[in-house]
Amino acid sequence: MLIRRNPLVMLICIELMLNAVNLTLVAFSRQLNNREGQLFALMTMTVAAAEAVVGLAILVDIFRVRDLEDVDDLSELKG
Amino acid sequence: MIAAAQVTYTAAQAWSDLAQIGPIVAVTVALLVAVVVDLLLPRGLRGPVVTVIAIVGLVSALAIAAYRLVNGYGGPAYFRFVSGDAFALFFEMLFALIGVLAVIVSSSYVRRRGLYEAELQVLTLAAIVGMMSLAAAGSLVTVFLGLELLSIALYVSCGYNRIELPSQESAAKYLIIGGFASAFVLYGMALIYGATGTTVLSDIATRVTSDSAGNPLLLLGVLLMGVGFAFKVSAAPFHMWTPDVYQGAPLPVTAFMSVATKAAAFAMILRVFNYGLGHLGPEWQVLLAFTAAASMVVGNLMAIVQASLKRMLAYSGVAHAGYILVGVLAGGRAGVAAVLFYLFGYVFMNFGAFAVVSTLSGPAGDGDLYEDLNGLAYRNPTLGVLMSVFMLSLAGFPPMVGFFGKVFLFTAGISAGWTWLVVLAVLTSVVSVYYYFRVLFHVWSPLPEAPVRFAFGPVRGPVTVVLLAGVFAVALGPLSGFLLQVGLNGAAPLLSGR
Amino acid sequence: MQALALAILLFPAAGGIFLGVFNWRGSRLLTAMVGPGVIWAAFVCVLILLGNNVDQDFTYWTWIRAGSFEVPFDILIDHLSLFMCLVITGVGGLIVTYAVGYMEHETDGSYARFFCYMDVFVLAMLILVLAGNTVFLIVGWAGVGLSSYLLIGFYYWRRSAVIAARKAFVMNVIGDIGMILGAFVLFVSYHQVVYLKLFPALPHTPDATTELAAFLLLVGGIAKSAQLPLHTWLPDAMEGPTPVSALIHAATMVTAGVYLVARFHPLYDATIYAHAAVAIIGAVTALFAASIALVQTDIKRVLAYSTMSQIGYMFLAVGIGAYSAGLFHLLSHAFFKALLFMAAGNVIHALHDDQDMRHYGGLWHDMRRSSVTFLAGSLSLAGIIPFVGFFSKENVLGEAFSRGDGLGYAVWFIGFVTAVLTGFYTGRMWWFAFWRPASEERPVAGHLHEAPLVMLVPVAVLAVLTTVGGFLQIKAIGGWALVDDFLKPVLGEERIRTNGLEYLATVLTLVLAALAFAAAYNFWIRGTWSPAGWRARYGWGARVLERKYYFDELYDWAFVRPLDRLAGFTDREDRSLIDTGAVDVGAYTERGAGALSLTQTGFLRSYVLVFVAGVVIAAVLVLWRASS
Amino acid sequence: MGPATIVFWLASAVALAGGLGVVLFKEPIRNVLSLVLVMLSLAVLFLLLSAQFVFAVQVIVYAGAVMVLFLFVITLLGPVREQGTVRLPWQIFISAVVIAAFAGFLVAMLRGVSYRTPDAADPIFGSVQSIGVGLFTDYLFPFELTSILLLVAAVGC
Repeated sequence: MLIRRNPLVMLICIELMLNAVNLTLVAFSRQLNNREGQLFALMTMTVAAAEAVVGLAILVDIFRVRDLEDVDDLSELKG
Repeated sequence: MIAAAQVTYTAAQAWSDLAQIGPIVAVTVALLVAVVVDLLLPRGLRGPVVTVIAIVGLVSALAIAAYRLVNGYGGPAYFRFVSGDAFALFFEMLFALIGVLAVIVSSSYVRRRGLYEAELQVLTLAAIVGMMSLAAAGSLVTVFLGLELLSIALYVSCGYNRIELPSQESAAKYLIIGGFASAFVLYGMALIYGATGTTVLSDIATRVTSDSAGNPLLLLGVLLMGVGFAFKVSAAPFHMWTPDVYQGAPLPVTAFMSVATKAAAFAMILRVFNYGLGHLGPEWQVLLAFTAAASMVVGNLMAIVQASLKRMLAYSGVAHAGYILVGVLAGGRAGVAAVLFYLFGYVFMNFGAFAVVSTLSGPAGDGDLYEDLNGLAYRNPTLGVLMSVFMLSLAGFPPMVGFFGKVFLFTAGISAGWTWLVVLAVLTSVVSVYYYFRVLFHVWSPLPEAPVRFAFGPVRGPVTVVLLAGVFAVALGPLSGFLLQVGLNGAAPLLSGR
Repeated sequence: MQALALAILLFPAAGGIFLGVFNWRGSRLLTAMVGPGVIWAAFVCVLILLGNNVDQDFTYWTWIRAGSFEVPFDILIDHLSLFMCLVITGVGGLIVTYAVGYMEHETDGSYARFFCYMDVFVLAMLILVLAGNTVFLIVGWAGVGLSSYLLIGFYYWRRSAVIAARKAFVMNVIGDIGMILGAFVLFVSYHQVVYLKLFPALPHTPDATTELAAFLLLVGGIAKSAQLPLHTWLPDAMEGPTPVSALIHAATMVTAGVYLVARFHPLYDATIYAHAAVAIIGAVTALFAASIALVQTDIKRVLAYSTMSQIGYMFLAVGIGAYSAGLFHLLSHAFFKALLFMAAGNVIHALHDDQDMRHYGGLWHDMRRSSVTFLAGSLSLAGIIPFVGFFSKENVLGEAFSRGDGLGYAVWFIGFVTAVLTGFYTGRMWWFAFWRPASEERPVAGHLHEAPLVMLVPVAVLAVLTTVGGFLQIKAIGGWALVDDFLKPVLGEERIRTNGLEYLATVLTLVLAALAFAAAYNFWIRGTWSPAGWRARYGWGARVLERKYYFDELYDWAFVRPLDRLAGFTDREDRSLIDTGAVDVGAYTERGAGALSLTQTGFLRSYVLVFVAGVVIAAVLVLWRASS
Repeated sequence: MGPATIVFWLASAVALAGGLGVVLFKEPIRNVLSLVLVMLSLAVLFLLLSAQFVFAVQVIVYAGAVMVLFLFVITLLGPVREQGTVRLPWQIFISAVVIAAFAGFLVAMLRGVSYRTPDAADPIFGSVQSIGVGLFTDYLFPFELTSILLLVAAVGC
C-alpha cells in the first residue's frame, strides 16, 4: 500500500490484508472450539468480494475517462 | 446428534424480531422496490418514481422508529446480533430524517447536472440500511457488515458522476483508503474475538473486565479498531482523505456523507467502545484523546486556508469530530447524551450548509468557492439568512444549537476530568469563528459587479430542505432540553449494563 | 409581574424581528416609530417593576436538565438589574430616538436594518443584565458582541469599517472564551449556574479556584469594556454610525465588564489577587487612555479614549470594593458620554461626516444649542462641580482614598493624575473644536444648520440630566446617597467614610482639573505655550501617543503574523512537508512535460503513510498507557 | 513431526512467499498470481484448522471467481509495468521507517500474550452442517445484510 503505485495493486494488497484477517479468525475459531470465527470469515469473504468488484468497477471507469498508469496521477484534488 | 434439532425458532419469535428492526425493514423494502421499479419503468419516469418510493420508505421508517421510541418498545433481536433499543431508534430516526433531506437535494441536483437519478437514490437507501444496522448492532459482525454496506454504497455514490475525473478520483481514493481502514477494523475485531471468544457485544462487555486490561490481544484489538473508527469519523491524523473525497464527490453525496457517516461512525464507537469495551476505558481513551486533540488543531488550522467551501467544511468536519470525541471520552450518561445531542444538531447545520452550496451548482459544475457566495443574501434572502444561521451554529454561537451542543459536550468533558482537552477545544473553536465568519462576509457582501458564475436553477427542493434544516438547527436551541432528554433515553441502553 | 419582566425582553425582540423580517421594504415612518418605540415600551416595563419594588428570580421554564446540570430560563429582577435596565432602556431610548434624525440619509432598507440591529443589540444587552444564570449571561454576552459587530460594520461597503468590525469581534471573542471558561470553572467547582444558588456556595476565604474563576471572568470583562490589554478595538469601532458609538461604545456595552464584576461581587470579595487586578487594570487603563486622548485629532476617537479612561475609573471603583460608586459613575458616564457623542454627532452631521477636529471651529456661533450641551458634557467629563461627573468621580476617588491602604492610595494617585489629564484634553476638545474661530478647512463654509428637533430633544434631556444628576448622590458635600441606598440590597453597605483628608483631596482634584481645562485655552487658542514647541521638544513622546503606545503593531507582530504563518505552514503540510521536494519536482515536470501538471499533491500513498504513522503514534500511546 | 505439521510449514512458507510477491512484484499480473498462491495456501491452512466449508469457499469463490475478475480487468486494461518514480522520492524511506516502527510495536505488544481457555469441544465443529446451522440461526441478520451488500455491489458496477 505504501510503495505500490498501481491502484489495482493497492486493491490486491487490501485483499491480502483481508485474507490475513481470515486466517486469524479461523485460527482463533479452531483454538477456541467456537464456530463464530469461521462464520465471521465467511462474511469477510463476501465483503472482500463486494469491495473488489466495486473497486474494479471504479478503476475501469477511471481508465475509460483517461489513461492512467499510476495512482499518483489521482492527485487533482489537493490542498 | 445434530445441534440443529435443538434450535427452535418460532413464528412469534420471528415476528417480534422483525418488529425490532422495523425501520431497517422499511428502508430495505423501499430499496428492493426501487431496484425493481428502476428496471421496469421507462427511462423518463424512473427518477421521480424512485425518489417518491425512497421518501415513502424513509418516512415510514421514521414513523416506525418514533412510534416504537414513544411506546418504549425495544430490545435485542436475532440472537442479540441486533438491537431495537432506544439508542438504535434514536439513530434510526436521525438517519431517516437525513435520508429524506438528502433524497430531495440529490433529486434536484442530478437533474440540474444532467445525471441519472434513480441509482443514486438506491445507493442512498442502501447506505442508510448500513447506517441503521450499525447503530442497531449487537455484535461485531453486524458492526462490520453495516460499516461495509454504508462504505461501499458511498464509494459508488462518490464516483457517481462517471464522466468527471474529480468524482472518479474521489471514489478511488475513498475506496482504497477506506478498504485499508476496514482491514484494520476487521483485524481488531478478530483479535477481540480471539481474546473473548465471542462477537456479541453484551457478552464481550461481561467477559472483558478491568483486570483483563493487560491482555495484549485486547490491547492490540482496541488499537486497530480505534484507528479504523477514527478514520470513519475523519479524525486526524486519519483524516487525509476527507477534503479530497468531499471535494470530488457530487455535492448531495458529500452533504449526506459528511453528516450521516459521521453520525453512524459515532454510533459505532459508542456501541463498541463505551458499551462493549467499557472496562478498557483507559486504553481506548488515550487513543481517542490523541485523535481528538489532533483533529481539533489540524481541522481548524487547515480550514482557515481553504478557498473551496467543500474543503473548508471538510476540515471543519474534522474539527467537529474532535469536539464530539470529547463527549465520547467523557462517557457516562452525560457524555453519551451530549454526543447524541450534538450529532443531532450537527447533522442539520452541516447538511444545511452543504445544501445551500448545492443550490449554486449548474450544468457547468459546482459553485463551491467563497466568491460564488457573494451577495447571496440579496440574491436569495432565505438562503442567505439560513446560511448565516448554519455558520453561526457551526461556530457555536449562542443561542444556536451548536452552542448548546458544545456546552453539553464540554461540561461532560470537564466533569469527567478531561479539562486539558476541553480547554483546547474551546481555544480551537474560537479559531474556527474566523473561517465561519469569512463565509458570512461573502454572503452579506454587496452583489458582485461581474455576472455571477452560477445562476439559480430550479432550486425549490433544496430551498425547502435548507429551510427544514434551518428550522431544525434554530428550533433545537430552545428545544434543547427536550432533545437532551431524548438523548438521555438513547444513552440508557448503553449504560444499563453497568 | 412575571409577564412584565419577560416583556422587557419581548419588546425589543419583537421590534428586531419586525424590522428585520417584515419591514425591509416597509414604510419609513413605521420603522422610525417601531425602532425607538419598543425600547421605550421596555423602559415603561422597567419603571412599573421599579414602582412595584419587585425583587425576585422569575423562572419561566427549565431549559436544560441533565443530571446535576440544570439551566432554567430565569430572569433575575433585583435592584442591580433594574438599575442597569434603566440605563439601557432610558439612555438607549434617547439614543435610538436621536438616530431617527441622524440616519435620515440612509436608504429605506438600510434604515430598517439599522434599527433592527439596534433593537437586537438592546435585546442582547438586556439579556446580559437580566440573566439569572451564567449560561444566559454568556448568551447575552456573545449576543452583544455579535450585534456590536454588525453595527460597527454597518457601512459594510467601507473597508475600514469591515476591518474594524472584525477586530472588535475577535477581541470580544477572546473575552468570551475567558468568560466561558470562567463559568465552566464555577460550574465544575460548585455545580451551580444559577446566581442565587451559586453565590451562597462560594467560599468566603480566597482559594485557587475562586481566584482562577475571577481572573477568567475578568478576561471577559476587560475585552468587552476595552481595558488593557484588550482595548485596541474600541477606537477603531468609531467607524460605526455615531448613535452606535453613543449607545454601544459609551453608554451600555462597554460597561458590561463593570456590571459583571458587580454582579459577581461575592466572588470578587472572596478573592485577593483577582480583585486587586481589577482595580489596577482599571487605574492603569484610565491613565493610559487619557494620555492617548491628548493627541488624537478625530473627535470621536478622543471621546473613545475618554470612554476607556472613564471605564477605567469604574473598574478601579469595583476593584477596591466600592461597587455602588462604580455603578454611580457608570450612570453618570452614560449620561454625559452619550450627551457628548450625540452633540458631537450633531456637529458631524452638519459638517457632512467630517470628524477631524482640526477642520472645526466657530461652532459656538453657528450651532449654539449643540455647543452649550457639549459644554455641559465636557465639564462633566472634566469633573467640574456641579455636573454629575464631578460627584461620581469624586465618589470613586474618595472611596479609593479613604480605603487607607497601599492599593487605595496608589490607585487614587493614578486616578488623580488622570483627572488632571482629563481636564486638559477635554478642554482641548472644547476650545479647539467649538470655541476657536472657524477653520479655513471647514468643509461647510457658510452658516451651519443646527440639528433637527428629533436630534436636539434627546441631547437636551441628557444635558439636563448631566447638570442635575449629581444630586442623586452628593456624598462629596456630606449629603445623601440615593444610588448607594438603592443598590444596598444587592451590593451591601458601602463603607462609611472616616477619613477627613479625602475632602482635601477632592478639592485638590477639582481645582487642578479645572485649571487644566482652563490651561488648554492658553495652549490651543491663545498660543501662549505653543503646541508646536512642545512637539518639537518631545517629538518621540507625541509619536508614542499618536501610535497608541504601538499596541496594534505589537499584536500584529506577536499574534497576527505568526498565525498567518502557521496557517500557511499547515496548508503546505499536504504539499511539501510530507512530500519533501515534491513541489520542485512537480514544477520541473510541469516545465518539461506540460501535460503532467496535476501532480503536486493529493497523493494517495502519502495519505496512507500518514495513516500508518498515526497508527504508530497511537500504538506508542496505548503501550505507554498499558505499561504505566 | 507428523504429516500435518509438514503440510502446515509448507503451506505457511508458500503463503509468506506469495505475500512478498504481492507486495514486491512490479507487473500487476504477477501480483495477482501471487495473491492466488497466497489464497490457495491459506485454503490448505483452513483445512488443517478443520474449517472445511471456509476452505471450499476460499478455493471456489475467492481464488476462483474474484481473482479471475482481477485478471480479467488487468488484461482488459493491458499490462502496465510500474515505472521508476520521480514523485515522492522519500516515500519509500519514510515508509520503511514507519513500518519498522509499527512492526516493532506489534512484537512488543504481543509479547506475553495469553489465550482464552477454549469452549467445550463441539463434535461437529467445522462441518458444513455446523456452519449452515450457524448461518441461519445466530448469523441470520448478518447473513441478510450481506445479501444487500452484494445487491449494492451489483447496482454499483
